[in-house]
Amino acid sequence: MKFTTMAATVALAIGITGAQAEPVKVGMITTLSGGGAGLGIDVRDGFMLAVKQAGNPDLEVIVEDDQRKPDIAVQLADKMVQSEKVDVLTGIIWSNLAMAVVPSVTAQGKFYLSPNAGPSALAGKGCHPNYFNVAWQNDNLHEAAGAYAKETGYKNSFILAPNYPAGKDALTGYKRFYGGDLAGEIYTKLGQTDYAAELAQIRASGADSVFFFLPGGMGISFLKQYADSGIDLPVVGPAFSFDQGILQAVGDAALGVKNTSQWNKDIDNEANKAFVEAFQAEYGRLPSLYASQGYDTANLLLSAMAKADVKDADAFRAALKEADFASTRGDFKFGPNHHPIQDIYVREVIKEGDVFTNKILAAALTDHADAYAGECSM
Amino acid sequence: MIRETYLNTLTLGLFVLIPAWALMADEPFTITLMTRAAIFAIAAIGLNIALGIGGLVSLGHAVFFGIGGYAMGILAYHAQTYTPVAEWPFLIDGTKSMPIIWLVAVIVSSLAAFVIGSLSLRTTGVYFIMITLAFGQMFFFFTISWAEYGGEDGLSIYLRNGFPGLNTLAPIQFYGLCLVILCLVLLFTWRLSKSPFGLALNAARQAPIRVETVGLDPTRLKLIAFVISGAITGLAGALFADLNRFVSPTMFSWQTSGEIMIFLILGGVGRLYGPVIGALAYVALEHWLGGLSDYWHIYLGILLLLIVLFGRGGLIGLASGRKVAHD
Amino acid sequence: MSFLLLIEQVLNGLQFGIMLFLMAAGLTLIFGVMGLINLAHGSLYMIGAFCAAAVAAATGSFLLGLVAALAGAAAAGALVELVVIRRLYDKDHLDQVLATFALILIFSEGTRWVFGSFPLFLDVPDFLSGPVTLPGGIEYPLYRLALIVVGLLVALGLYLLISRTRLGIQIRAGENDREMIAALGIDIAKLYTIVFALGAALAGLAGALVGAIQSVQVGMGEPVLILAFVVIVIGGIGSIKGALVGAILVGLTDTLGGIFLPEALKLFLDPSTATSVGSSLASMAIYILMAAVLILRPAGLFGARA
Amino acid sequence: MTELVLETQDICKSFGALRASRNISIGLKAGEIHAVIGPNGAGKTTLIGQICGTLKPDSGSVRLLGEDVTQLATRERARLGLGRTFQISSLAMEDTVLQNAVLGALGAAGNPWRFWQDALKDRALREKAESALERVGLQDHARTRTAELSHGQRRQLEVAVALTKEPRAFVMDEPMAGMGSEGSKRLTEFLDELRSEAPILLVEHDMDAVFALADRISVLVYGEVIATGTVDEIRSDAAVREAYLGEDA
Repeated sequence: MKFTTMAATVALAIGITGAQAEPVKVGMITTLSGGGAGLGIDVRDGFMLAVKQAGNPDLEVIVEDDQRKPDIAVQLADKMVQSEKVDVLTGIIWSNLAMAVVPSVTAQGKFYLSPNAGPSALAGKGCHPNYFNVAWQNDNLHEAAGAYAKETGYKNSFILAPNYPAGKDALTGYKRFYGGDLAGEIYTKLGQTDYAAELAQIRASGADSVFFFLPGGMGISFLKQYADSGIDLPVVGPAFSFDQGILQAVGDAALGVKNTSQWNKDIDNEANKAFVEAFQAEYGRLPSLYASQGYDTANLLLSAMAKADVKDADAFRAALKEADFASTRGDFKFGPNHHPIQDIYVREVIKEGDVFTNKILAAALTDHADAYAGECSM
Repeated sequence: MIRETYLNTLTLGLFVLIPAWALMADEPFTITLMTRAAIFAIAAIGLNIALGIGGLVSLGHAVFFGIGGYAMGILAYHAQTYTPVAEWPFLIDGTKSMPIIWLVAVIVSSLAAFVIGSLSLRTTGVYFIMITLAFGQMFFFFTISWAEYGGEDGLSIYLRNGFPGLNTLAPIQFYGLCLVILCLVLLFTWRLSKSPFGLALNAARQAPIRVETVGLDPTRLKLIAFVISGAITGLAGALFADLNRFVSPTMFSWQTSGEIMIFLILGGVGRLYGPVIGALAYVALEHWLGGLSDYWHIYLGILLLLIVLFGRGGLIGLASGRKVAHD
Repeated sequence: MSFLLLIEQVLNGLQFGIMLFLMAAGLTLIFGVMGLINLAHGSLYMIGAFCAAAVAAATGSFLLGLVAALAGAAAAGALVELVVIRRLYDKDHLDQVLATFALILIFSEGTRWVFGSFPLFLDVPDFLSGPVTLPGGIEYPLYRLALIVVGLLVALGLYLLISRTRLGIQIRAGENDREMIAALGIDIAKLYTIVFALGAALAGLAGALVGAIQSVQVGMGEPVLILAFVVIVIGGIGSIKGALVGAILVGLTDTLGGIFLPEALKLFLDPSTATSVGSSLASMAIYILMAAVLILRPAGLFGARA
Repeated sequence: MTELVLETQDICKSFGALRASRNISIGLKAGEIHAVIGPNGAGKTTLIGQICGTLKPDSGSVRLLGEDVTQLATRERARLGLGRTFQISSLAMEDTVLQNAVLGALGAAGNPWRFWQDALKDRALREKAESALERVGLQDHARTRTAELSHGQRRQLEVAVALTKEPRAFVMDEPMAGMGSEGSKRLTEFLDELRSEAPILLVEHDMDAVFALADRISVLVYGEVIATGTVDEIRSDAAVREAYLGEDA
């Protein structure tokens, strides 16, 4: 692995020439058991790949499983802060867990780097100087889907999402950039697995396109049933139902579907190529967008460690804010509320040999920031 | 074999010694874990009154745990955002004061227990188990879509609520508070089990027709037991929310009901200290097994199976070699 | 809302209900004969789906996958019965709930350990994919029609099994009078294992059939399990007929409630509030139905014993 | 005619095609023991169920102390003064003998809504319970767990629990069943005294006890009272001999 050695050398060089090396302790709380463990495992593997490549002896990572339960996540956060005395926390996948953990750990003066969840409350009024989101604000991918729908000329979308806060944010985000009429707007049950009734409504609605946000198993079920229903409308959705882990379970039903993502494995830059190659070599599977987010999170942290001592909170915060690392997404910078300003792409699901994956079609939004930055004062 | 009394004393001793050690060794997280155990114990003591003494197998106690939690969440959320809880028929403000929150939690969960109990007690046996489960699911789905209070995301309370004269943010002080409540609840349950009401309820579990024949109404006895039980579990819910500074619909999920039941059965149903020992053991297992393997649920499952199959009377039964709790 | 759409939605509710019946039939049979509450029934559903997905992926044949689901779930059921369940018959409901809850933990994490954390792929077979046009011009997925037919055939098969065969006589004897079984010289232990395996096979079949249009993943069994419990409680525990009626009632309530409640509320509320409140009510609808049935008929619609 | 303490007027009860009670009218006078006898399946348990309130008659009425109690629940009849013992012991088996007796006293006091003081230390309850135990001869077993009592002792405890309420009328369902001859004899003597306190409707298989105790006997066959009368009248009644005593007339 040419890149690995190179990165290690670079890290070593920084370690020698950079600021005095005060060890940094990172606590990762993520979902490693039960339903939804796939996402946490990807984030962890991406993160640890970057840590391994850096070979920085001053970085210590403690990983714990939150079982996707908010109370466990809070308990683990207490443990990380009180017992392990970590400097930085990261790893949470789900918005509700993030809402449970982030405000309290940042209030205690710790840094939190979000590798996945981006609830609007933490981007707007509830923003915090010590909270950095390295993935996206929750609305972002939906906004890109709306922008894509507008650009493609859809005039009458049928939109659906589960009946919970992230679902409502999703439909709001889509509508924010879409601007056309709605043939229907449905909130489904969280965890619903049968969409026959919704499909019948879509068929009868006279829509010209369908937008859906149904993360995890819900999306798999919806896509399979959609393909089988014979409805022939174009579908667009955020990347969550089309990531590498899930696509193989959806199969042919996903082929050709357009989805929006801030990352794909074919984004053309050095860092990304090296990441995709190294990830496959290390774990024997293609990386997902979650893995890329974990990887970027670790590299952001490493870049800040090279510039400042974590005990000097102001300096370290400034170093994080610079986002001086080679992101797998290409250009990456933080907005005033410490959320990403980045390009978001439209991808299409294709089949490479036996493996379902995505290819990038075009950018849907460039240098896109989130809608809540204005409400943030810090 | 250990005498049950010694075992009980030992357990209470652990609730004092472990945190004392943690305080000296500067291990605040151990105190957090012990707080968790104490709160779970209170929740399970609540269930024990309905299940252990009254024989009501409720798979819906998460309802009361959740109501207690949301009582705290909603009141503190409004206090935190300086908005009133209600303006009509009269102005109700939020609060960050624990005693008021507890009072509200107890009252609201008692009311809920009264309504749920009145309806559910028309059924018996498996039907009772299932109708309590159904009420739990209703509350779960309701809170998931209750957008004002965060829906599935739940509510975050940034600072722990206050108690006059204490700094509740210090883990040991909050723990002390929970321990005192645990002891009070234990004392109350102990008195209750020996009281005329406890005597009649105990008989209503074993021989309802007998209670009826002496001129008492077993259904009303069970209903009141269910209300008291719900109130105590609701109080535990409010404390749990304050421990986490967070509430979410997970508190209402049927798995939560199952877990409360597990604390109780792990320790020993119908025994005064059963829920306390069970909760302590569960938190310890969760902590140690969780550290050993990502697949720790397998070990937990096997352990539970062994206890059900071979250890009637829970851990207390195993340790004391006695199957029946009463003497 | 047009009449045709209504018919289509009724079909959807029916199909959902019939899949629930496959789950509920096994549960209610096991309760009726052995008096056992089996929370781990959802795990057998999951095992069926995973067996089907694994075998279908290896052989490319959906039908072989179905066979594997039946065999795998039945084998898992028989194994669990022999090792654990038979020790629970004499215990009270509380112990049964706890022990089978423990089994869920073991099965779920065990499956994740074997198959990993990502969902598995299982698709509708080619000869059943795509929609067909029904009389009246409704376009309806062929696979869902097939599910309705298969479900009804299973219901018929169960009816014949119980009313016409020797095993059926034994099962009925077991439901009515446990002492009579012994008097008839029936090997109770064997009968129980067979009934449990039969219930497990039905759950596995449901898991595989549904897995083709849903997501095959760890934890897929629990939501269905709860619904199946709602079904048998509404129908009356122990009654197969009750399970069928209850399943269709739940299927229709859930499907039609999800559509009509938001529409109905739009008459009083603004559209987005109506959608939101309506879907909240819809997700609570079947539990409200169940509570209502139990309050009016504490032993369910067809329940014999209270 | 003396006022009847307890009576059924023309009660009927059917289970499907089975007519378990056919126009049964029997009465219990103050100070008497009225025995109801009949072969298995004659409808004795159904009759008791209707008198005590676990079953509702299809028609007819039940009167207690002159009041129509047909629509009242078991516990309400109990409060009016109906004391009952069961054929199959239905005591709280895990509890002690004293606890069971205190439960009876508690029912008589009518207020179980006290959650703090110790029931066994409540003087009024305890005295009532202990005196009842003493009367049936169980005072030495007060601390014994009920499950550990012998069959006969459980019968005695059943009677003691009923006594705590100082009832106005007793209904006893086979109190002698399972007792040894010594126990039967003692209980017979006890019931003999008890009748002056409150009359007893006695359903019993033990014919020696019935003939020794009863002032009047009603014979129930196929849900119907075929004869009512004094011991001598019943002994000599041809229909009874044929239907019940199994002798050819």
